[in-house]
Amino acid sequence: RRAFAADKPTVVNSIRSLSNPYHATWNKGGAAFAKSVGADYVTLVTEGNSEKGIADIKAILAKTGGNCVINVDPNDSPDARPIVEAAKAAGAYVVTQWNKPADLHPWDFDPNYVAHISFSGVPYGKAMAETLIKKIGGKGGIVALGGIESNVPAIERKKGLEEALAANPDVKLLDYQVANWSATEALEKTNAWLTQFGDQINAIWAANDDMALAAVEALRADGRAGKVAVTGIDGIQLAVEAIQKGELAGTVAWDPYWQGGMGLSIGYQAKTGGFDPSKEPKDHREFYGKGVIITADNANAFYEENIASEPKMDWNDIWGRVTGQIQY
Amino acid sequence: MNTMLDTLRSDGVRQWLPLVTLVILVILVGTFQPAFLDVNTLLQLASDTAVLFILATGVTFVIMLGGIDLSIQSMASLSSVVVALTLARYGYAAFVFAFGLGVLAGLLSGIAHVRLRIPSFIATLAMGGVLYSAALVTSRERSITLGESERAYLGWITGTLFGIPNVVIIALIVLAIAHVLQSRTPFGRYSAAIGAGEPAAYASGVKVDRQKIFAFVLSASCAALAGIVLVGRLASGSPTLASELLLPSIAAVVVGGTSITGGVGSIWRTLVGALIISVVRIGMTFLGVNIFAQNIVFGVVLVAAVAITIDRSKIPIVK
Amino acid sequence: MPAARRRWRIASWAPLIVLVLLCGIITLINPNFLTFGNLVRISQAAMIPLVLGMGATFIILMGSIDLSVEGGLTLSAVILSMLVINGANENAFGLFGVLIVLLVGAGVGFTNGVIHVRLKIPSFMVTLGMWFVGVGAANALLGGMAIRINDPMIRGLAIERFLGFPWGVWVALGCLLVALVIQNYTRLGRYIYALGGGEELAALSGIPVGRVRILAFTLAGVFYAVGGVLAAAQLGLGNAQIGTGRLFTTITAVVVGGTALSGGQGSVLQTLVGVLIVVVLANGMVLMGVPPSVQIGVQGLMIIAAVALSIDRKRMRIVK
Amino acid sequence: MSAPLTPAPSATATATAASPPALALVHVDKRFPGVHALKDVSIEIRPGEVVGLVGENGAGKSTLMKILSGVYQPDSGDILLDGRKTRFVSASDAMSQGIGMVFQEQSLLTNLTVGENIYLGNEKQFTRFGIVDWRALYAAASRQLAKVQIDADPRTRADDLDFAARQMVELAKALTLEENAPGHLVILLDEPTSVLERAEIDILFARVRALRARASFIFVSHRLDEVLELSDRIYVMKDGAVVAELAAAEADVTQLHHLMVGRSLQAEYYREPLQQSYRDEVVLELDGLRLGGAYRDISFKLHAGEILGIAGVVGSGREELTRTLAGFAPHDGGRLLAHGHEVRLRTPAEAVDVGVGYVPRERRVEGLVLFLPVAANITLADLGGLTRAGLIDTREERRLAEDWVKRLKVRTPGINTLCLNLSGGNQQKVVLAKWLNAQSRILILDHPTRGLDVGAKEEVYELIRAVTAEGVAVILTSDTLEETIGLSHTVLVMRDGAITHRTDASPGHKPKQVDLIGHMV
Ligand SMILES: Nc1ncnc2c1ncn2[C@@H]1O[C@H](COP(=O)(O)OP(=O)(O)OP(=O)(O)O)[C@@H](O)[C@H]1O
Ligand SMILES: Nc1ncnc2c1ncn2[C@@H]1O[C@H](COP(=O)(O)OP(=O)(O)OP(=O)(O)O)[C@@H](O)[C@H]1O
Ligand SMILES: [Mg+2]
Ligand SMILES: [Mg+2]
Repeated sequence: RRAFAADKPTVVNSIRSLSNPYHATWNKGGAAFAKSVGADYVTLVTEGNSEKGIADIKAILAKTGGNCVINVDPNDSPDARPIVEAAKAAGAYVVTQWNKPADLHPWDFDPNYVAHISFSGVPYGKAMAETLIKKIGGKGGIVALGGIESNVPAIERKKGLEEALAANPDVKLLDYQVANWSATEALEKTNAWLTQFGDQINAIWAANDDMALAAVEALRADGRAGKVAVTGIDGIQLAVEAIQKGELAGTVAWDPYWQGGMGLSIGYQAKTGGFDPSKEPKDHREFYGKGVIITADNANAFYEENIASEPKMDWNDIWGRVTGQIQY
Repeated sequence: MNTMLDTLRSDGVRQWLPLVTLVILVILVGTFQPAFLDVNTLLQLASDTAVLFILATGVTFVIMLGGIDLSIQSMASLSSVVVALTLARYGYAAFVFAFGLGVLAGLLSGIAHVRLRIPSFIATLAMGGVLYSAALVTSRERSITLGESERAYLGWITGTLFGIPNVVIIALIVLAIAHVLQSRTPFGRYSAAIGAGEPAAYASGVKVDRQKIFAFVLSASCAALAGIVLVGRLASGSPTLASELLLPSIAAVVVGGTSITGGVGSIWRTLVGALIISVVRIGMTFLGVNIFAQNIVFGVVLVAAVAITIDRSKIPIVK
Repeated sequence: MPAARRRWRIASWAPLIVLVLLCGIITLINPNFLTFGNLVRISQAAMIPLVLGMGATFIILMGSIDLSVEGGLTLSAVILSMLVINGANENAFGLFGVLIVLLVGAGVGFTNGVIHVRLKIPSFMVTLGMWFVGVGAANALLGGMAIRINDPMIRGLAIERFLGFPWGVWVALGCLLVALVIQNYTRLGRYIYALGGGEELAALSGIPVGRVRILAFTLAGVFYAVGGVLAAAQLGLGNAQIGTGRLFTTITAVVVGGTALSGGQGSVLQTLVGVLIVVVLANGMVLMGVPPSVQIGVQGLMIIAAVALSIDRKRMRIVK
Repeated sequence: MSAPLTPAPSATATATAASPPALALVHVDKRFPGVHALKDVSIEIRPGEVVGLVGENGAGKSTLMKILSGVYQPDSGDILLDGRKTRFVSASDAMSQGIGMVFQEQSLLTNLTVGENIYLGNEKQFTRFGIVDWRALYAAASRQLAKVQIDADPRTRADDLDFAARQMVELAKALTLEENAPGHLVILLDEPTSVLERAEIDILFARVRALRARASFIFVSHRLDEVLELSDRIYVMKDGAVVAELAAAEADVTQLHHLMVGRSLQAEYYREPLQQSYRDEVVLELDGLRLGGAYRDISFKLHAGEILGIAGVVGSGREELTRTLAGFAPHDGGRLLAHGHEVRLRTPAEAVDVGVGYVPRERRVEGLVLFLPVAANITLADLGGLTRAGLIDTREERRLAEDWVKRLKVRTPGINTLCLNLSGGNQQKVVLAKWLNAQSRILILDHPTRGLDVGAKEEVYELIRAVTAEGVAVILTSDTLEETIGLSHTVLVMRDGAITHRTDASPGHKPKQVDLIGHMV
């Protein structure tokens, strides 16, 4: 192998794209971590193309001779397997987030597949739905905007929504539409709903912030801003600002800055001998991270700490946000 | 610029321009990053190009006739879903089934195009929507991961033969078949004739409709095959598995120098085009091109490559 | 001769008949469709595709294609969001900012045109490249973030109304009017048709073919920039995904309206009808309660039906 | 081919002294890749003069005209306008200096209206603040149409006009110069008559003569008698050079022919002595055939080896009839029997299957795939016959193509040359080769010699004779009655969709043109 063992491993983030605030923040976290250890930092984007994502990762493996740490948000869950296999074959260390097949486990690829991090969509999807339900006084009509249908987080968040609704029979789900995480599509769907259901709509649940903000704009253009409660998920800056302004009822911050940096940190420490993955318990190998529910109550504080200033992270606190092993 | 092009006007030289472009790109990347020229890296590059090439080959048949097929990525995804769903139950027959579905879809696009006289752009865009919906419904909107036992059926895709990845061999077989179809059979000749002058082909007794339908069948079945190969590579099927492969496939055809308006082109050119696309993409990763600049560089290099590879003498008017 | 001309007329009315039929069917299933409120919403949904369609129609009339719709739109929207009053910097260029954005659009189109004409590269490839470049540049400008637009004038396009319709809709209608005038009353419009009908012949008549092409692409770029302004106004922000999915909608609308991809046949008015068909179809699908996962498939089938019903088979002996 | 025969006579010099020529080319040279199209050409056109320009296909006539009209620029040499050196950088530049052209290929845009076509590239005069005043434009277009006596609404789309009317519209377009350009005009007419009927030709000639006070003309045609009739002076071109200049009054067809081709016109132009009587075998039988409003009640028998000419004016139904037999427009009544079996030809493919080969009028559109090589075009209609185990036998294909090229004396650099690069006559031979290779037993020849020079025509005639001698039956519609009569065994005359006359035309019994015309109109 070309690379010397003494060389610092290159740290690599592989994400969907840099055209959305969520992943852009992820990327900043990654850069911050790389700087903190003085490693070379590379960003790869899939642009929604699984083949490209995997090919790029293999290219980096070839280029670094395997002396790298990869923190990847696979484009689709199936992509995780070839990525992990390639990393293992090359001797690189990999951390996956959000998407992976249920039967692919880090402990089957010791030590290279260090960990998988996810956030259970169910409780947070449910929490947002409950925020809405509370806001509209426990009864009324609600419509929901979903993400790409085959996407695991989209499925989980929807499930949370359904659980909340089941517990509140007075709230009726008027319609569920898929807007593919896209603001433009969300705007169109919301517009059509305004015709179809008119004043029956009391609240709009959206599976991410982009769609939620588009729904807010559709309401504003229709002269209903403020009359319909809306929630998103992801915790992007514009969403937090919208909560501060009272336009959005809530969102969930995953803290992509943490995801981008900590995913690398976990892999980096494993790679550089900080800990031995194969000795870690399973709830350190496949775990749920912690989301922060943001509503009007804590929006200002959250804004000050995480957005107005560069977040301060202790990159060595690698298990600090573990909230339990992932259940399939 | 023009004088340089002029000196390259002679047919013998021109024919090799796409290949020369490819080689220059490879050497360029290799100069800065010798790891790129490693045999393993190049084999990796070849395997990573296989799916793109198979898709592009299919659509080449349609483009030669002057049409376009925008349904290929949905077809490939649907095919992956079908394989993933049926592999456990039917074993190898699942692949045949998915391939057959490709033939059927191509038949439908082709018939919608020629019988209803709908421009192929629209007919296949719409067909792509239908196929995507079909994939969503059959997969119940999620990706289907293959279990250990099912993955055993994928050996012919994932394995290697004398150190060469099987996907590369599959791609080479597709290349051979497509090349023969395109350059040696009446179908290939008729396609070129229809692409270059449909009225004359029609008046010469060529069964234009039948050739067109056949081209769409080839395109969709190549897409189905690409889907099957993707199942092998990703050990799963998903309604979005082949997302974002459409434009790169068409770009591969055009970058190789095949005329987007039909009549001029070849499968060889598509192979070179697909490789150029891969090399540029992977090359940018190798060279560490700033992530924010990559799309810009990619766009510029594509246009520059076409400027070199297309054969303007055989295209009456560049539209 | 008169018989022949009548046939042509009926054929070009066909898309309109399809549109009316479609509206009728949706209204039967959900009477809310025909409310004023929904008409306003349809007009809001149609305004951006309409403006984009105006640009694309001119290109398609020449027999070329323009895939840079999303690139031009995104870049314009993003630059706009950085120039008017916004949440990221202190700029407040207002109308002047809009003007700059239109110039940017013109620049993008002009570049398309010049490369296409001077280097003799098919428009398909040039504009595909420009698509990547446009979105890439927008992305680089933003660094992945989104910028909120706070300029009341821009936001007003989506929110403030005149005669019941948002100002953006009037802007789109203004664009339609401009496009109609260009198409019907200027030499550029006539030459665009001439190029689509036969470029060599047009050149023999002394038409400066290259210049017309470059101008047409520039014009289209300006329309995409207007689309970018409207999109930014509608979403209240500029981000690099603002254009996603708009290209195929635009071209579909143009073709559904009856403009031939081979060039020379069609008009911007037909594109208006095509845009309405596509938008009404999307709107109606939700109103009729079609399940999300089959919507795109149903939409495909309906578009096939619409085009099959409205295509002029006599004129288009060769369909590619 | 051979070097120029004679230098241009010195008579030119004396004439020039008297009045400066309206337009002159001096030592002009022009090359295309692989072709030396014009070699040191000098010609001049004096005010009010009609200059004829004749020469074989590919002699360089159109190239010369395109240089004069600014479409091409000469490699060397000068253009003199009223004795002053000038340059035309583009077609519109030439127009603004008073040079107008009617192009050889149909050059109307079929998707535009007649009026738009007439003023295409010239709308400026109707434009105010960038806005075109269509009313004024169409009114002006109407006046132009009246000049060429075409009774069409200028708002009609050009593709709703027939070829002849389109040609007259092109003339009307060139005549707009009368209003737009000051001073003396030069109007270039490149084969304007090849699609016109005699009556329309008369209108054209009358128009040209009437305009001589304001304009000079260059007139190109392959019909030498017309050239002699209209021109004052004639230049003969051969292989890119002017080989002779003569006064029309002193020239005759034989002499022109000799100068052009380098050999004398054969007395038996249509090869009548080669005409053999046809066989008894009926290959095609029409019995009360009918198609909508196009034609009705058409009955005849076509025998192996027979040439059946169909005469008739535009609108007589003969075009639709030939299209039916070629498989483009299936009949809707009556019976059609090919080799004794009843058929209905719904597509050209079905026509090919029963042995029909169609040589279309629009050679470059329906006859050849211009962007395919000669060999591929020759074998296109019978690739099945070349296919072994699903693959084309390319060696056999090459052999066949070379064979046909040799047998039909197709002048081409090789069988891999694109048909695009062949001259009209050679393109036509390739079309014929295609059908002969497909072993067609019935050839539908739709204006087979349109645009061909006299030499090429003779070769085509000889070819037709040769194939009929082998038993191929031919249905012929032609540009001129003379050709129809000269070639055919039998002539049918159609009018208003029905057969009005049929006559034997075997050697010795050839009918007179006037007799046939009586049945046509
Ligand atoms: N008059 C015409 N001139 C030129 N092209 C035509 C004409 N009429 C039809 N075509 C073209 O030919 C095609 C129709 O071919 P046709 O119906 O003959 O095929 P086919 O032989 O019937 O095939 P199949 O046997 O599969 O039905 C169409 O694609 C159309 O574009
Ligand atoms: N654009 C071109 N490119 C290459 N060769 C050309 C071009 N135009 C004409 N030629 C060649 O130049 C020669 C002269 O052609 P030209 O069209 O002037 O002949 P012509 O006398 O008008 O013949 P015809 O009687 O068939 O119209 C021919 O050999 C032709 O093939
Ligand atoms: Mg048929
Ligand atoms: Mg000529």
